[in-house]
Amino acid sequence: MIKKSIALILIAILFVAIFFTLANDLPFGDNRTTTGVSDKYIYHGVNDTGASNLVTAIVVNYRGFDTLGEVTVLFVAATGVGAVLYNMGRPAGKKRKKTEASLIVRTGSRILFPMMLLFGAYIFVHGHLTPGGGFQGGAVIATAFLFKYVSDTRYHIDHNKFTATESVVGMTFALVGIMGLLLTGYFLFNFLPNGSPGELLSAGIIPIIYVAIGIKVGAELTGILDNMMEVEQ
Amino acid sequence: MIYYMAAAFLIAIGIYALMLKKNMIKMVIGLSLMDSGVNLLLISLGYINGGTAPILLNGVKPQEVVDPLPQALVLTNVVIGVSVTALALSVIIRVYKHYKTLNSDKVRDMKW
Amino acid sequence: MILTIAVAILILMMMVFAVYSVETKDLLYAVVGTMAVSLIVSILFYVLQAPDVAMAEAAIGAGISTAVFVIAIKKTERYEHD
Amino acid sequence: MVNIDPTLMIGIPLFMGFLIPSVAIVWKNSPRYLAGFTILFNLIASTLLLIRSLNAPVISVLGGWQPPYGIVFVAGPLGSMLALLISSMTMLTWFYLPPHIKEGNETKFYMLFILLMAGATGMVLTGDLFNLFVFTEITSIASFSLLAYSRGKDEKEAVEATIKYMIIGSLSSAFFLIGIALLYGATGTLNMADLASKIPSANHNLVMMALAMIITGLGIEAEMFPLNGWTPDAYTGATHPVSVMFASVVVKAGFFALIRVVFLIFGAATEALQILMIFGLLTLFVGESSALRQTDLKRMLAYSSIGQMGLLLVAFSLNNQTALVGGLYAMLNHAIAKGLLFMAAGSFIFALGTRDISALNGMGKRMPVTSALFTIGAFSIMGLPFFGGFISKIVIIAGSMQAGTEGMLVAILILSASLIELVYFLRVVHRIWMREPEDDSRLKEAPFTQMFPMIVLAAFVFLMGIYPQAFFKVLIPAAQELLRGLGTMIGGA
Repeated sequence: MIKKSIALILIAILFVAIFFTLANDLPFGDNRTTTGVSDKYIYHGVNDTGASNLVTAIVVNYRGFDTLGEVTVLFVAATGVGAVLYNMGRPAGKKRKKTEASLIVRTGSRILFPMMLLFGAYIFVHGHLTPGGGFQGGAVIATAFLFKYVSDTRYHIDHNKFTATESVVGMTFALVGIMGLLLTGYFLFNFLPNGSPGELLSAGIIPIIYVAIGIKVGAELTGILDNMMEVEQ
Repeated sequence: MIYYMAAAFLIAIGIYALMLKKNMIKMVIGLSLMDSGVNLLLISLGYINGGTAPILLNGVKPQEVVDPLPQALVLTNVVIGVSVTALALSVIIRVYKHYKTLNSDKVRDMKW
Repeated sequence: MILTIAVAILILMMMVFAVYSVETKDLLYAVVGTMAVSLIVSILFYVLQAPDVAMAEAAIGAGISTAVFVIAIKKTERYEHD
Repeated sequence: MVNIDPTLMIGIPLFMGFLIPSVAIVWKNSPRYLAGFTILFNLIASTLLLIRSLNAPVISVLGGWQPPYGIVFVAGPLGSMLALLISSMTMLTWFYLPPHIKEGNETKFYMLFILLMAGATGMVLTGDLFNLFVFTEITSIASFSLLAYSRGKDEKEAVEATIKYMIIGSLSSAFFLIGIALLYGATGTLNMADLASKIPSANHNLVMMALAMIITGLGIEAEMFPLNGWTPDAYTGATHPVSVMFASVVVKAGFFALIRVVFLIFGAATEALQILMIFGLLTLFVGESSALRQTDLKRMLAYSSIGQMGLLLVAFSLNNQTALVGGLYAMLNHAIAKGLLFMAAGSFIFALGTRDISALNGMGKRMPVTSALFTIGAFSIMGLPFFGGFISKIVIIAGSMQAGTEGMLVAILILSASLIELVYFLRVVHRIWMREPEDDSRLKEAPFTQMFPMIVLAAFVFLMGIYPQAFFKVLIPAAQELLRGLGTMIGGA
């Protein structure tokens, strides 16, 4: 009981501290971009990178290295899930659960699955123009596979194919970075022309990287879900 | 202002779940609530009164957009959050296999 | 003005969901509560002019991570015991 | 001379990390060699980098965006020294690996292993605060997975330690991110040099809040006192090579990130240093006195490692050049000697099948070479003359003498902590050499691939004890770099 009240007091203090620090020193809605680095992104972003979506410009171009790190975080986590759950899977050919999904779900999944994949691809291909990008598109693709798992109790992905896909797209990202280094002396340098902002084929290396990220994130999230679902109860 | 309140509240309740809940899945839930709170905090830091989304299409001018940098950071953090959640839950599945319980007190000398 | 009231109601709902998901004994309900929090947070992101993040939070935070939670609960147990 | 861009030290491991799984489908034994090749590349690159950075700091701009707009890698003497330490310890651990990781999925182990190295290297080289956060996450997620890798006898303990570590780790990384958010709000930038120049004019309240958050966030990787609950369990449960990696790579990178943020961003703010000093002393005493009570060999080493991290914190918070050099020397010595101790302990435990200290009776007769190596490591940590630890402690105490009466007290406290250290290490060494074994049979010594890294480490321990000048050549510029601050180092670059 004492421990609980101490913890509650600490949490209350933390809440008050965070809230009042924010409210007093960083008033909500004030324009603080003029003093910092964001000004450059806002005013020069489109010219510098060719991407109309400034968030994409920052994520993939200005701070592209963070994104490489982020992809690595997901990759490490997916590998980690595989390593943690190694040898805990169900025997091959055994069903995941006893009851089959209803006919409606099975038929619906057959129609919707390709559409969901297409939608995911649309999101990451247009990452530099509209909201969305590799991560969001990849998540949609993973959802499509999740749907497949729900509707078909025997379905499971071909691990070798997924691993190979993941490897190839991951290496593409790393290679784009290394090519930038070789061609210009800067890792992840945008060595392709920017094109005219607003068009699909513009923004230099951004579409390449976002396609790679989209496929990779989709494959990795699917891999995580698959690994967890295949664990025997 | 109300957003700051919401963010601080989510962070506080996440920490509450982490510190005082015994159930390990509850702890991970607390973790993801806290993550949402931090994300909300960052996004509301970057908001500018009357600003629009930082996508310069259809005649949006640079001077009217909100700060795009925190949004880029949050995008990164969302993905990190789901990675940690997935890994934590897989470890919990394995802990459950050995101890047959989700209660952190019953898992041998698991003190904080 | 209407937007402010709507946001206030959303945030209130979010707080209720957050408390519920931490306090309920049924983990499956708790996860649904967390998903609701994530969805409301993603609406807030949209209101705060961050559509990219809103999409990511909705797809990853509310979608994939809920799925991961549900799978984990299915592989372990559903109710929290004292 | 060949110049290797420091970013390749991240790029190549990531590339290989992505490559390994698909090559492993066709050639099952490839991961070990590919990982070895990657580590070798990093080792060569970091050696060249250290040589280059002694003349002038190496700055690598990512994506061609000049700081503060883009991310920048800054390799001063200090950063490149740590990068070299990380890659060489990883290389030596790579030799040590084979028999210990048989039970799980080896391909995934090697992937995680090199990504852990890449994450730690990124942590010490990056010049951007958010990038530091991303690399911290890579490092910690890789260490969570490696910790849970344990199978067999230690499995129960390992998974339990993992979940504990994960919860604390994720909590603190959230704090770290809140700190970054507050700093960004206060200054509008994320580049470390830029931050350093903007912080003096920023809102003091906000900066202090951010500092508290960041210290909490990074303190966990650095095993700072109230946040080190995960350490003993993690070291005990992990497979032996992973314990080595924790002691000599993960913790060092975390510690370096902590002091770098405090020193460079906050310009060695005096409030911050006083807090660090108090926590450092607490960490030192809690660690050493807990180590005294242990009956489990690895647990004892783990607590000793906590104590040593406390010593480092104290040394750095003294904030003068002598103490900093001593602190850096102790950091090197600890990484090398603790690595050696964990490897030797791993060999003992592998041969004996138990972690109990009492089982070590008469090991000097049963496994003479490993015992000798263990003893060398223990002597160095204790700080006996002719070993690296001696020099580091002398220099730290000399540094504390410069800090006036307060420093005098610190010196006395450090000496008394060393005394505790002496007691528990001598107890083990005494058991190994003086007691009669219950079972006289000779145990098989570890194979040469495992003996080799231990011998190299032992040689370094000696070298640090008898020829410290060689190390001072690197450490003095490194300490100066810390004191001057990053802001002056790369100017307005």
